[in-house]
Amino acid sequence: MFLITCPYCGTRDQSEFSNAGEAHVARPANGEELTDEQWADFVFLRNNPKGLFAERWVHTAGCRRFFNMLRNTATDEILAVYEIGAKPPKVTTVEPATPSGEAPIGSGNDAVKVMRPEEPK
Amino acid sequence: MWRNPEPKPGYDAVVIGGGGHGLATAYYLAKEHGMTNIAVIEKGWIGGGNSGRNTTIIRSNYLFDESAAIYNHALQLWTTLGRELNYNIMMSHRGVLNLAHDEGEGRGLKRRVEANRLNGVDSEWLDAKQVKEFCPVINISQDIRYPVLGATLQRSGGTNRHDAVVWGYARACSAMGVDIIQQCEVTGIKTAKGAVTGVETTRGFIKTPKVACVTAGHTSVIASMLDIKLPIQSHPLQALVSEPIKPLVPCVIMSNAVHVYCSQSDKGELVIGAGIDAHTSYTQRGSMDIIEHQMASLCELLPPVARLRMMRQWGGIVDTCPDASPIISKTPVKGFYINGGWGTGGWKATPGSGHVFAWTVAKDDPHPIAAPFALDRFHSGALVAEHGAAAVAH
Amino acid sequence: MTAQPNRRASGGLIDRSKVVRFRFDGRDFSGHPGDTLASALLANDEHMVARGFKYHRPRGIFGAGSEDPTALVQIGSDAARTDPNTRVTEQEIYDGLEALAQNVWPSLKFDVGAVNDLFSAFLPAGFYYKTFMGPLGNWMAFEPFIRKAAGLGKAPGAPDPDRYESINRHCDVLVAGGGPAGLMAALTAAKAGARVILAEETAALGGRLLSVDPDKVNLGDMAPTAWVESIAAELAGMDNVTVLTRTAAFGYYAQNFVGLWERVSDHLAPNDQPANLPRQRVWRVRAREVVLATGAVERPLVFHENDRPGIMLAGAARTFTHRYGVLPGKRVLVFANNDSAWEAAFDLQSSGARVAGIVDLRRDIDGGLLSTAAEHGISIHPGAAIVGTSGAQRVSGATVRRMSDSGGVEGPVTAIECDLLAVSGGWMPNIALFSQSRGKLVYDEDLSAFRPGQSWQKERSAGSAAATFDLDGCLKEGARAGADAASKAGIPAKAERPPKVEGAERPQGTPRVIPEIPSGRPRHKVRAWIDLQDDVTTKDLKLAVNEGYDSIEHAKRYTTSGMGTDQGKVANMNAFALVADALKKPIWQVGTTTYRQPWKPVTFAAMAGQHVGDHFHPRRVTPMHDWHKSNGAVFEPVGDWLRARAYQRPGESFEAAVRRESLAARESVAALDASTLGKIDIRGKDARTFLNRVYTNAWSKLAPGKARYGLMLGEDGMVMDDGVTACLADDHFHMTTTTGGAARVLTHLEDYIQTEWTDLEVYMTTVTEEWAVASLSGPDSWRVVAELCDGIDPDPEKFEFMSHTTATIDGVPVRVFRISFTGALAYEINIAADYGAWLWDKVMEAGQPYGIQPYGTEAMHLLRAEKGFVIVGQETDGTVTPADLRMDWIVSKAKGDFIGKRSLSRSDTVRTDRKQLVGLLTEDPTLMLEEGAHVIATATEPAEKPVPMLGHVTSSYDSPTIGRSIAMAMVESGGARMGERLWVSRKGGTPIPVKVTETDFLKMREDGDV
Amino acid sequence: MTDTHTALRRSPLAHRSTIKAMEHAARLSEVPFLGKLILRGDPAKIAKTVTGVAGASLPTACRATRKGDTAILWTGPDEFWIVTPDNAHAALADKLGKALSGIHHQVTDVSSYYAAIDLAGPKARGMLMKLTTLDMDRSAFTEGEVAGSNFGAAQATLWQTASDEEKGGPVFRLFVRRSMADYLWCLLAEAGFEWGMPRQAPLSGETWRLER
Ligand SMILES: Cc1cc2nc3c(=O)[nH]c(=O)nc-3n(C[C@H](O)[C@H](O)[C@H](O)COP(=O)(O)OP(=O)(O)OC[C@H]3O[C@@H](n4cnc5c(N)ncnc54)[C@H](O)[C@@H]3O)c2cc1C
Ligand SMILES: NC(=O)c1ccc[n+]([C@@H]2O[C@H](COP(=O)([O-])OP(=O)(O)OC[C@H]3O[C@@H](n4cnc5c(N)ncnc54)[C@H](O)[C@@H]3O)[C@@H](O)[C@H]2O)c1
Ligand SMILES: Cc1cc2nc3c(=O)[nH]c(=O)nc-3n(C[C@H](O)[C@H](O)[C@H](O)COP(=O)(O)O)c2cc1C
Ligand SMILES: [Zn+2]
Repeated sequence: MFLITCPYCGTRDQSEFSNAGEAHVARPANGEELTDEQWADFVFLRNNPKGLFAERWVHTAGCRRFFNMLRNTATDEILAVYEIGAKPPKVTTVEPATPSGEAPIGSGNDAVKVMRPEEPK
Repeated sequence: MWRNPEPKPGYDAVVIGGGGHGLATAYYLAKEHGMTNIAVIEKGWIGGGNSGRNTTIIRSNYLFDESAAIYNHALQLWTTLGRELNYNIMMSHRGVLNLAHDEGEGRGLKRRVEANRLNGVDSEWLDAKQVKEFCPVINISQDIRYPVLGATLQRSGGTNRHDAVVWGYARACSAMGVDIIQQCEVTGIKTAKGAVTGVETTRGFIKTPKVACVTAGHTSVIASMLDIKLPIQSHPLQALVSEPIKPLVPCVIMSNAVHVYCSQSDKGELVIGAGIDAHTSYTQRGSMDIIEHQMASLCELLPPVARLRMMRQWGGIVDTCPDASPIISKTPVKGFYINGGWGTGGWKATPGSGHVFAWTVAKDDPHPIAAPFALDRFHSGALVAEHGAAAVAH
Repeated sequence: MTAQPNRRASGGLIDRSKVVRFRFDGRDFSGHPGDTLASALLANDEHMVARGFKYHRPRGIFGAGSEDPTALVQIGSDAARTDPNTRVTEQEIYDGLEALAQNVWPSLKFDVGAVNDLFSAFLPAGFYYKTFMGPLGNWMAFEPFIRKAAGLGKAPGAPDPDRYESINRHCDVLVAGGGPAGLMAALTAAKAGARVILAEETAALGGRLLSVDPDKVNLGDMAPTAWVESIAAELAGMDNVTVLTRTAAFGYYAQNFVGLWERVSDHLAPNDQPANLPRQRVWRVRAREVVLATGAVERPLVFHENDRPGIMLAGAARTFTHRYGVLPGKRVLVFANNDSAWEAAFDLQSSGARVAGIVDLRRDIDGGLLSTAAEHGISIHPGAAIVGTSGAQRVSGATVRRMSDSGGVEGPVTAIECDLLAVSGGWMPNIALFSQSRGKLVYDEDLSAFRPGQSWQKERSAGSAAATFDLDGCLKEGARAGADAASKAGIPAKAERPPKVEGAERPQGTPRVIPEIPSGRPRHKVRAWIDLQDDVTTKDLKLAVNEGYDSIEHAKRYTTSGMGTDQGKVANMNAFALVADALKKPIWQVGTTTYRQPWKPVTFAAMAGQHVGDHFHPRRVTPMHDWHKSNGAVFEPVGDWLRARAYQRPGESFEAAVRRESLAARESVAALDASTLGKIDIRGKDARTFLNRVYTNAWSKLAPGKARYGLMLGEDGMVMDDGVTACLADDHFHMTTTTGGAARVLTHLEDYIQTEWTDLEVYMTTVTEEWAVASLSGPDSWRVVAELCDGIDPDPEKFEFMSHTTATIDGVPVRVFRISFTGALAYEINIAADYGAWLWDKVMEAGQPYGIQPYGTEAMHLLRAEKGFVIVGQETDGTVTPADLRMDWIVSKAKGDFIGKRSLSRSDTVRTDRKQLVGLLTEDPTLMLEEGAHVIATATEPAEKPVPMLGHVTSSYDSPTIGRSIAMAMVESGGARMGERLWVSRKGGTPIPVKVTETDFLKMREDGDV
Repeated sequence: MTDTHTALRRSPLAHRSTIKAMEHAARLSEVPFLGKLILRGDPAKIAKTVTGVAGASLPTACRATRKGDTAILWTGPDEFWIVTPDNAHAALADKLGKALSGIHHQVTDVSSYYAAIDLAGPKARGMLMKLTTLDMDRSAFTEGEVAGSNFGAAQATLWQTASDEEKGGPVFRLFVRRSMADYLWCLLAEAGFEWGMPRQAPLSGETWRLER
């Protein structure tokens, strides 16, 4: 369970919150002018990166406010929370070494469990 | 045993992902379409993805015709796969129960049973007493919060040994000349004039005109290499096993309302699936409270298990689609094919999925069973919305 | 046999003044309070307690704590309170404790399954995969036998009567492990004022300090136990500290969320267990900082025939000797590759055993050790190996040979008699929790083991968990870790000064690790166990690698090494080393398997905590619930709610009750408790605009005092919810939703207001349960309303359909709506929920002259179906558009955009051959269709599958009002099939012919069409 | 409203009576019929007016303020609870409505919607810890603090109304939707079982009728 800092209530357990999917997906104002494909893009297609991700959460059991969060989905590191409507703040995070996030060698999927001798501790 | 070759400079086709689906795809490409100059590229060890961490529930009692077709296709293949591969995949048709706890659920399940019957999928309705007879450990008392109203039973459903399936396919692939390349990660896909020309990997560039992406939780990551956005979200899904005990649970038990699914392995552990975390993540681990709810539900449903102990829990990364159905599809990029979005329930489809995907890749034309699962269904709206039928889709 | 022949005269944390009696494997034994089952059995000279998983070979007590791989028994024979797979090294004894051997038949000592051992050559790793394929069904024929043979203990046969609990805690510093390092860490952090939790998995604090000879070691001039007690007392005196014993940290989750499992009363006889306390607790700890002081685990040596009872880790032998006052053997042979085992040998010798020799793989032994050995008169065998052991159910001796330069053995074979073979392959930091927290491991060449490298979460390891093996170092490191943790948690702290240590043993030095110790035997004749629980031998692992399962993860799964209840605590490192050796790769490249939660098995019930049975999931009830209950209601769950389904009179059938209720709602008057409907108060100048955007129909002109039915879609264009919304004022609306959809709809609306249309001035507040609702249906309903309510004329001529007003009942304000879900004249009275029960009584009283009946959800479903009204979730399933419901009239073409609008014009949603909602009338009016049955186009069901399906029956009732059965269905091109004959298939019968009709059966009856 | 009405009402936990753990360790009781209003509005725009009408000032995040018998609880950045004595809320709502006319706001009467449960005594914190992930340590949750959270499976708003030092303290008040009140009551009692609180069997339906 994550520890999430609601911008309004402070730091609380994840169980008080609900995830509300990708952030900054604006609803097209001109739906009627869009092709089926463009409309489907809004309804169904989502970014699903392994790495930095802007998503929305709502403090369901607390203040009921929606807010945005930056999280590294490769590590679950929470980097920032910010209000709806605000621009994502600049953050730094360790992006996955390879697209899938694992070192090319290693013993498995959850690899990088073991440090290589030359790695700094 | 499979060979561990060095990658060749080029292949007729490259399958990304050495899970059950990827290996099955390669197997049928080689066996049925004569494409043996191909490679399966796996970033870790084969079977280390969802194939190696699923609760192995196999059934085909899906609601819609399109789903029934593919899952039943798979079920047929499962029954003879062990012999075909000359490897015991421990396919055990011990029966799958889907419990109903209220009228709405009962109505939905009965609709499914009837649809199944007409689709030639074995499926029957049991009332609470019959449920108890079939699986005595289930609590059918009417006093509990979610009493058991009845269940559907698919007798031909069951479980098998996940690792054995992966290894069996790998051996057979290798024997036909397919290169299985482990510890090799695809890091990019090269195209020219809108068509695939090869893949970049951590072990160098590999030339190929056809790339079949079968990477489950990582489907979006691969697709994004070609700027293709998918209706897929990757979520943690957990499972756990109890300590091994003498036979207690004779079949597979699934319940949507209380979110439980459970079976017992041949080694004696109860294999129990937990819920999905609502957030996306690639960490292959989930939250503890999901497991806690799971355990409470299990204790309600199977009271004697309360004193048993959880021996190990783990997580996988499931690729979920908005309509709870997979994507088996050509893409806007020529020579790039996707098989993914199986979410929480693709194990059962493994041979069927590989079989129809191999056709799709080999012929550059969707297999009739695969056609309804093409990407463009999201444009047209022709979804195969299996949510209702498979809220716990395993 | 004398009672407890191996009990030492003094020492240990046991109470010799009391005797505890227990049974094991059908025999009676005694021990003392403070004993574990293991120490008590050893006191009685019983080493063999179990049999192996696969070969059923005798298995003894190998460790002294949670690391023990095989000494598993079943506790208790009471069907409801029996615990399989319980480690004897962890189970404390109490009077009357009953332990049974498991997985044996007929008995532990004589077990038929042991024949498997004779066939061991045919049961190599992965043998299942290579056999039983045969013709179809063959595996199914074998499986039942395999299953019966598999598994260890037995599950209870009855529900668990015990209570469990989970508790949330926050702290500044969580210390896992109560050995010297953990104690110093806790003390330091606590003294600085931090909120500290110290969790120790065994019954006592002290860790390995309890396993050393108290006559030799001093801490600050105190014996080790005295020092531990003094620290414990100091900690107990501080109210910022919680010390938990018998409490294992089992799971390290994201962001320093750590699960602790406390066994509150497992060590007590059932009658002595405090009735007010749960059997076990899970502590859900959120720690700012964590100190991992979980110690080290001793590593077995991998040699031929290393699996007999009486072969035990040297450190465990010391634990039994000092912590429990039991000498586990009289004639001890020590087999080692490091210095710490020599200390063990000296220790056992001075504790009364005779050490028959020390065999060490190393050739060069420290001079100090050599001279001490000489002082003790112990014969030593440096540079030698044990090449075999003897003994049936207990080790009786071992054979020793010299190691050759080439890595084999050479020279004469020396046989040494012993009744205990103490082995030590060195110590491995206990990295399980560190790994769970996603810390990175480093391979330490000196240690030949992994130790914590880079931390990922806010934790640090201290003491032997961090590969610091000298006591002084452990104390200091613990103090430093405590100070660091507290400081990082925001409470500045300085490391406490550790006590001065005297007489401490020497650390292990550099062990000489040999993955498989040579025995000079042909390879196929070597039986050296890696995983004693899953019966995995070196041969199995090497076979796996040879067969290509050469990733450590494959090797694990192929052989099942490390997959038992101990999760390979002592086995894993040897398995990694062996696989690395076989692959000729450095160990760090082979890596480890993944350490997963839990650190040790945790009961399901403890994970579930108190949230079972009565407290499993809330039952929501309305203010009128008591009335329903005492008036014959049978209930059904609707979401979290309990709703009255029908009110059965004595002797009346359910079906009869539904008929009676529904007839009353048509012919006189009947009342439904509709309190569960979702209700949302919507206010703001843009409320209308908002409604226009969230419903499919137009809301601009709805006047105050009026109400309108609305359909809500998702962006995918599919029906998501429906309900009536009333206009209270120009900027003020009262929305209703379905019972099950209430929470979802509010979140959906808030989402749009808070994140999409932030420019709209609209506030929403749920009022679902502010209002209790009685819904009155039937021609007489207005009379009842008239009788009840003041300030309103409910005459249907005057109080228009779809309008509402305020009124009072005995002065209590109510809001009355004239809306109808039954098609009959109907009114809904809303009253503040505190008055709900009273309102219901009033309604029943006022309705009595008209023969008012309460009606339940079943009649309600029937009534609305008679009118052709849909229920979201019954007629719809997430794939249905308004057009599919043939409700195009509710989709405004004139107004602007609304949620889901664009999706309605996608190529698939505009298809005219989609499934559409129609009525179905069976040709035989007495036949009732099965809900969920499918509609087909032929009078007989084609034999060939798949049979094309045109749709399915969504609702089906026996309608007393229509005087026949009625049904609704979603049917392909349904709207264009009016009057058409179709068939509804059924299992085991001929399809039922039906006529496709409109859905408003009431109107059809009026029109004489039915 | 006249007093006669009071007799017609039933509070959500009317079927329960106060229960206690041993030696004043904890006490669980319902506080029936409090007036409760949910006020929504931008604090910057409504603060002055609200204080003028209600007496108490608008609290800052996660706090409550009090003036006499009236308390205002912060439950969100534009959401407040006003808790009043029985029957005082209607007039207050009226006044607020009038005073705030012209300013975007919403006042909603939820007096009947939510049950109020008081949990008092030295073991109250220990009991709450079994139900919620909030940090219930006395150094972390103090008098005047308000938090919405989950308590078991029930969402509720927790407010510490009396300090730990007070006689019988600390006192916590939980506002929970009335249909969940019985569940929460029973779960709290279960949490107090350790200290001698009697167990409470939850309301139930007695009979199910599942099959047609
Ligand atoms: C806990 C859990 C329980 C489940 N239970 C069931 C069940 O009971 N029944 C059921 O039917 N289904 C179940 N499923 C779902 C099922 O496991 C999956 O749908 C199925 O196994 C997917 O198979 P796959 O071969 O597509 O994926 P995987 O086995 O995940 O294979 C994908 C492979 O692609 C590799 N890969 C990813 N990126 C790259 C790259 N860049 N380069 C090279 N290789 C790459 C991965 O390492 C992985 O090995 C469950 C899933 C989980 C997690
Ligand atoms: N001679 C040697 O080579 C050698 C080697 C190793 C250790 N030692 C000695 O052992 C001692 C090490 O001290 P220490 O404090 O680091 O370790 P310790 O072994 O004394 O204490 C660790 C404690 O942690 C507990 N524990 C383990 N896992 C736990 C979990 N998951 N949850 C809760 N508790 C858990 C254990 O029960 C134990 O009491 C020193 O005295 C050291 O000299 C000596
Ligand atoms: C069907 C099934 C049965 C399993 N049985 C066991 C078992 O008996 N013992 C065990 O330790 N792990 C068992 N596991 C879990 C694996 O050890 C492992 O956790 C899982 O494959 C995920 O891999 P990972 O934990 O290495 O990431 C089982 C997994 C599955 C899918
Ligand atoms: Zn908040």
